[in-house]
Amino acid sequence: MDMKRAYYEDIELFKSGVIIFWTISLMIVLFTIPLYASNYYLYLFNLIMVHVIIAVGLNILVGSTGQISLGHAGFFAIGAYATVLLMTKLQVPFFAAIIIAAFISAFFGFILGLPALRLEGPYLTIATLAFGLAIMHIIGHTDIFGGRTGLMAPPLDVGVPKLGWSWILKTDVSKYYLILIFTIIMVLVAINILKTKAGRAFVAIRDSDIAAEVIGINLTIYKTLSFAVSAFYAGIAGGLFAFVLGFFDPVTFNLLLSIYFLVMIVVGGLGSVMGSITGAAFITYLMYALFKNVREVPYLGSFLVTISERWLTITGLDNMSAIALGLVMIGIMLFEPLGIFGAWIRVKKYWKTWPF
Amino acid sequence: MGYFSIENLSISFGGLKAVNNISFSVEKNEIFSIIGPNGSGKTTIFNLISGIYKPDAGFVKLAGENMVGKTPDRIARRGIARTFQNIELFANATVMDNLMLGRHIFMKTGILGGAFMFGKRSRAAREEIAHREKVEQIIDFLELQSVRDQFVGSLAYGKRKLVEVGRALALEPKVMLLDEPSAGMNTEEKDDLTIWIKDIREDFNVTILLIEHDMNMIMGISDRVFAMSQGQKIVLGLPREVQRHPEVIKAYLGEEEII
Amino acid sequence: MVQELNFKKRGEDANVYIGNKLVSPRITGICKFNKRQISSINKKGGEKAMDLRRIRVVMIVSLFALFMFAYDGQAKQETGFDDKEIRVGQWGPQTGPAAAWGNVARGSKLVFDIVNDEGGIAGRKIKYFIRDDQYNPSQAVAGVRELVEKQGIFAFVGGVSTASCSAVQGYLLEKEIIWISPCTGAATFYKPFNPYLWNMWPSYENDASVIAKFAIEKKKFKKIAMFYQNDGYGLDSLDSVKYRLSKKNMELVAAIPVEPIESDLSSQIQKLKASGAEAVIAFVGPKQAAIAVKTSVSLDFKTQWMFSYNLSDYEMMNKITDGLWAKEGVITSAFTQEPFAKNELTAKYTAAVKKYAPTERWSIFYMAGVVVAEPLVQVLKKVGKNLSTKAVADELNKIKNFQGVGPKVTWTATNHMGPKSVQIWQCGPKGEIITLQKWTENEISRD
Amino acid sequence: MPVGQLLIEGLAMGACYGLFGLAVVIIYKTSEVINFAAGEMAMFSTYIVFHMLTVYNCPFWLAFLMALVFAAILGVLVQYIFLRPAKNPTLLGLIVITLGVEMLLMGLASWKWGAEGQAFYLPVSYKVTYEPISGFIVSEWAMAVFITAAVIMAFLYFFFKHTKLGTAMRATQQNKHAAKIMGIQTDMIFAFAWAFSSVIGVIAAMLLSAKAILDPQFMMEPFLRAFAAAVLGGLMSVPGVLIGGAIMGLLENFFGYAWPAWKPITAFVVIVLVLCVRPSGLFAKHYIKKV
Repeated sequence: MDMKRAYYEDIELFKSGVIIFWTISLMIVLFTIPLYASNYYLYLFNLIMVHVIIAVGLNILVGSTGQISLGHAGFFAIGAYATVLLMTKLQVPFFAAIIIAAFISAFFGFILGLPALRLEGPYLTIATLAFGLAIMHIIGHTDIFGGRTGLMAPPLDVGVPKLGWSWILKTDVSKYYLILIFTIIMVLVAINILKTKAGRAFVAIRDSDIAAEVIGINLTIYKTLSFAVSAFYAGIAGGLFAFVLGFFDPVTFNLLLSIYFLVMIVVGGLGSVMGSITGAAFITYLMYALFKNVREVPYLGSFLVTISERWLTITGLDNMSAIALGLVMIGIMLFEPLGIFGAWIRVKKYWKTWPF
Repeated sequence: MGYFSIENLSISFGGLKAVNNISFSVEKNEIFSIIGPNGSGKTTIFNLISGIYKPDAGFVKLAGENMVGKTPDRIARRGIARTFQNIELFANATVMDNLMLGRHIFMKTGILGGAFMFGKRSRAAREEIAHREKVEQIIDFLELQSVRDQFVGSLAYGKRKLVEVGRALALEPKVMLLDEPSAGMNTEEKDDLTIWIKDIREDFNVTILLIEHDMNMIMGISDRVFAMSQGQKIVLGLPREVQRHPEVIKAYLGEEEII
Repeated sequence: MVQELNFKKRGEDANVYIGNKLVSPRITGICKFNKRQISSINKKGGEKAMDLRRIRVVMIVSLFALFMFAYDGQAKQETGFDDKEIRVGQWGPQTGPAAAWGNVARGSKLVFDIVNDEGGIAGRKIKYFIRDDQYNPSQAVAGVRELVEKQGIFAFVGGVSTASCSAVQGYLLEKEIIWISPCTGAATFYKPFNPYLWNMWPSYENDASVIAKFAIEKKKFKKIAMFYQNDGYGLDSLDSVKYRLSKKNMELVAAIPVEPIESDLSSQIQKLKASGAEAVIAFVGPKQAAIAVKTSVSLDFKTQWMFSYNLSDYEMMNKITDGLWAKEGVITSAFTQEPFAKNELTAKYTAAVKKYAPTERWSIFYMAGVVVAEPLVQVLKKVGKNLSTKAVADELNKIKNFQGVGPKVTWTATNHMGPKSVQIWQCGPKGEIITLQKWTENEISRD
Repeated sequence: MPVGQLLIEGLAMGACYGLFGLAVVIIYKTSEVINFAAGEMAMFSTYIVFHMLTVYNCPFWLAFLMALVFAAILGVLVQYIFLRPAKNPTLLGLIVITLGVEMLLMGLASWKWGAEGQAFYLPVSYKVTYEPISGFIVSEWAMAVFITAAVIMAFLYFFFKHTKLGTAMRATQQNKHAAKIMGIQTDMIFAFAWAFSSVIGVIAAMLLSAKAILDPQFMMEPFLRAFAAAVLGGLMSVPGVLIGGAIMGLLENFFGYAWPAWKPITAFVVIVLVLCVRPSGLFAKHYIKKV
């Protein structure tokens, strides 16, 4: 039983020395990764961090507020397109552009939050899905967005080129640090949001919207706010994603991506920031690495090739990756409905009482 | 007219007159009980007062101000708090968070302020701490210390009822609506609850409207009792009078045991 | 055992709690639990063991997933070749929505297999890697970077999707890695000039222009409509057809866009029918081409369908249109030689397919993979022992009128454009290829 | 605007969507799970028919019957292996499981049959057309769609209203625990619902693939439309789904004719607008939670 001496301890970021120790260790690891990881891994890490940002935001909406969204790729796209267009067409400096883009995205989140006041469950799913499809479609039909041909991201200039001060981040390492700092800030902010007034209101709406109303929570404000916050996160993530990839077209932001975002937070653990982080990292890693290039794996590769030639088709062997990802998703949900984070809590509880 | 009153309140659901032209007025600091058999419209009255349903006609007035037409959250801000018959707590939050949610209307930190709550001296943290102190008083008052950091979903039924009362209390209401607070409690808990309700009135200066089935409890604490059946008023009066009123007895006959 | 019954009403339901466990909503009368139900409620003790088992399963699954499958080979030096092997790569959709194009990447393998079987090039074997990009640019970038940074790649060939190619273009240029032709005719790869990218694909603009010319001049069609996919592929060609028509003072009678994902095309086809078009020039994917032709038959719309070279795989198109491709006498352009032309080269490849990839079908897109690999092998043979990126690039720049099974290409140090000519074919009644017009250049090309 | 023709084509596609939407609804009705794998289950079963027709040269009706049996088994297996073992699942958790099943089935189908498109034939062809009234061209395929939809709907209506099993299914949907206590074997009901849904799904998929093509991805778009149609119909009502499907098909065809560029999303946007007015679809009562 841990004893508390002051009320502040309840809302502190780091509740104990152990947590501080682990946080610092993690920070040291994260900040030194470029020293020992190859550029390819930095690309993966960049993608993972972008996904972490969006997953944290999505979890505020889905996990904490209880509103399902299948349209988050739309906000992601808004962030990416707005950032790049602001920078190229209006010469807005990067930091201003990404923040404005995130606010634009948040505004669209607010708009999507309006039908959510009336819709729930599958009905909301369809509304958000339609939103995602519509965004993709509108971008694909508008020349200023590059249509379906796509957009090329400009050089990542974090200075203010208009004032003659420009600082272009070219290497993966510099992009890595930029995204890392964004990620850390966004994660801390999310933790804080969930601990304070707004976060509690979100949870209240999820658990019982009627009770939330009668204790004075304005559903209209907080439901739309939740959508807006979540979309803001997606906007920031999208703006960073544009520079990780360097090129994007509407198809990049398809329904499948929205589904993957949802899978990330469910597999990671609904309603928890740590869950979103682990889920995003886990699923992204699996998406890009699980059973990829299975032919080149010693023994297993040749075994699978033999199987494919005998009973299936050799051309379809690469589907192993999708099959394995599907199985991992099912497995996690069957054995750990609360996601990786739930498993972690269980393990922690188990070790606490070990060896009894 | 009294401190809190409802006037000619009516609502019907598809032809069924759930509440039919009901009026009563409650004095400040009164404990006012509403009784009646199941389905007689007691909870509906509460739902009308707290704004969940919109009445077809009538007024709800608190200190002269009409509440009808306001959204539930506005009514809560005006000082009407309530509990629910079926417990509407936030099951996946801790007791502390549930009570803190009761402080929602008093907190001024916006989402940005909350987002950048770094350090003990930030405005958000100071506000948060101040309200936590308030909540701690309620926890002490209702003797919830042992379950302070537990999730509500894992609490026993009686405790949950209590947490809900605590949450309503955290709103610092002028009028508190308690919907069957003792349902599901054992005798000992019921006795405690009776004392608490009295204490709430004394210590927090609250007017209490109570829906209850437990006659002992009603007789013990009510100042006045309002009996109704099928959406209609039967009688309003002192507890003993109402209990002996033939119409009330008739309304309850045929009904079997009420839990 | 059951200690306490708590009743909770919610809506019309009443939930029964035993302890804290929800047992059953909607009990209106008295309910009796049988022994099994009660014992299952009270079986708290078993949960601990269950917990442990679940922890173990979760840990094993995650470890398995993380370490066993995430095999990524050993890091290689970055030059892309050594004394024993030259490493060549390609990305392409082996899975996902465009997996049918996956045979391009596999086609290139055929050429390298043949070379390796002949003993390699100057003692070096070609090691060929395929990375599945699922038609998704971010996956393509991941695959390409993994190949370049961990395997070390000397040259890339092919690459199917325009988006994926666009996404990796900058990276490959920066790394100065030779890349022979994205398998797409999108204009983005022509300009600006990229010294490490050699194009072999006729642009869609040229393709559409030649088809339109054929329709106007040879077939004398007066009413021409356009059915195009709403992306670079379709829009480039729409523009080009309009340009060609404007030279003859003609206009399209209809121009109907289609999204690449749609599968119900009846409203579009009805609109084409209403326009009264004698010929429809269509720049769409194979799936939609098939659906379009099928729908036009079921709507009694008789027209001459003319498709881009992306649909010149008659065998497949006939299969998926239920023979309508032949019955309707569909006209397409073509950028390759006939797959079953009677010449030595074709014979060599068809024999090789039987030997190295018996499950593959020798088809236009499999050939497309061959097409992009041919020049690389040719040049590598020329360079021989003293291999370097510069030497190969110089040799590629000297290629003149090179022709394998694909189009004829000529490159110089300042011009890496693809060919401007395509052929016009028609699908004969038995599904055979009838060459209506030999290689024709787009004389009004705006490249 | 060829109104008559658009009407027929729209209704035919709409009937397909509605039919497939039934597969979504039946599972939702019993277990409140949105089965995102519905499309792929139907696709997989269609490939089984295809395989029997092309590799083993079965007569069509035999292959068709075998496919129905296979679809039923597949439905039961998916429910038994992947959904039943889930302990205290959340709604989203179940959705993720069905998404996993979707990926699994799509991967397996592409592995077995390759990604290249295939042609799938039905004895009723879209090539044979009739023009009973001028401007109304009806293909045999469209007639088959209408008849199938009508028969299945009539059957389902009868089934849910007048059979013991149907009543049990409705009871299970309304309250799983109560149904269990009343002696309904809910596990059996779930298995049956999945089998049933899978069978209806494969019928719809066969009709759709005969008009389009057969490849591992071919049910993804129709699934979204069917899901939207089902939601529009209220997710609970059998006639509602078919009407929702018809609205979907008609909207797509008429809007698609007027503004081809916006065809893929107009129907969705209209549906969202309708839902804003009627939050629980056209044919379901809006459920107000009582406190």
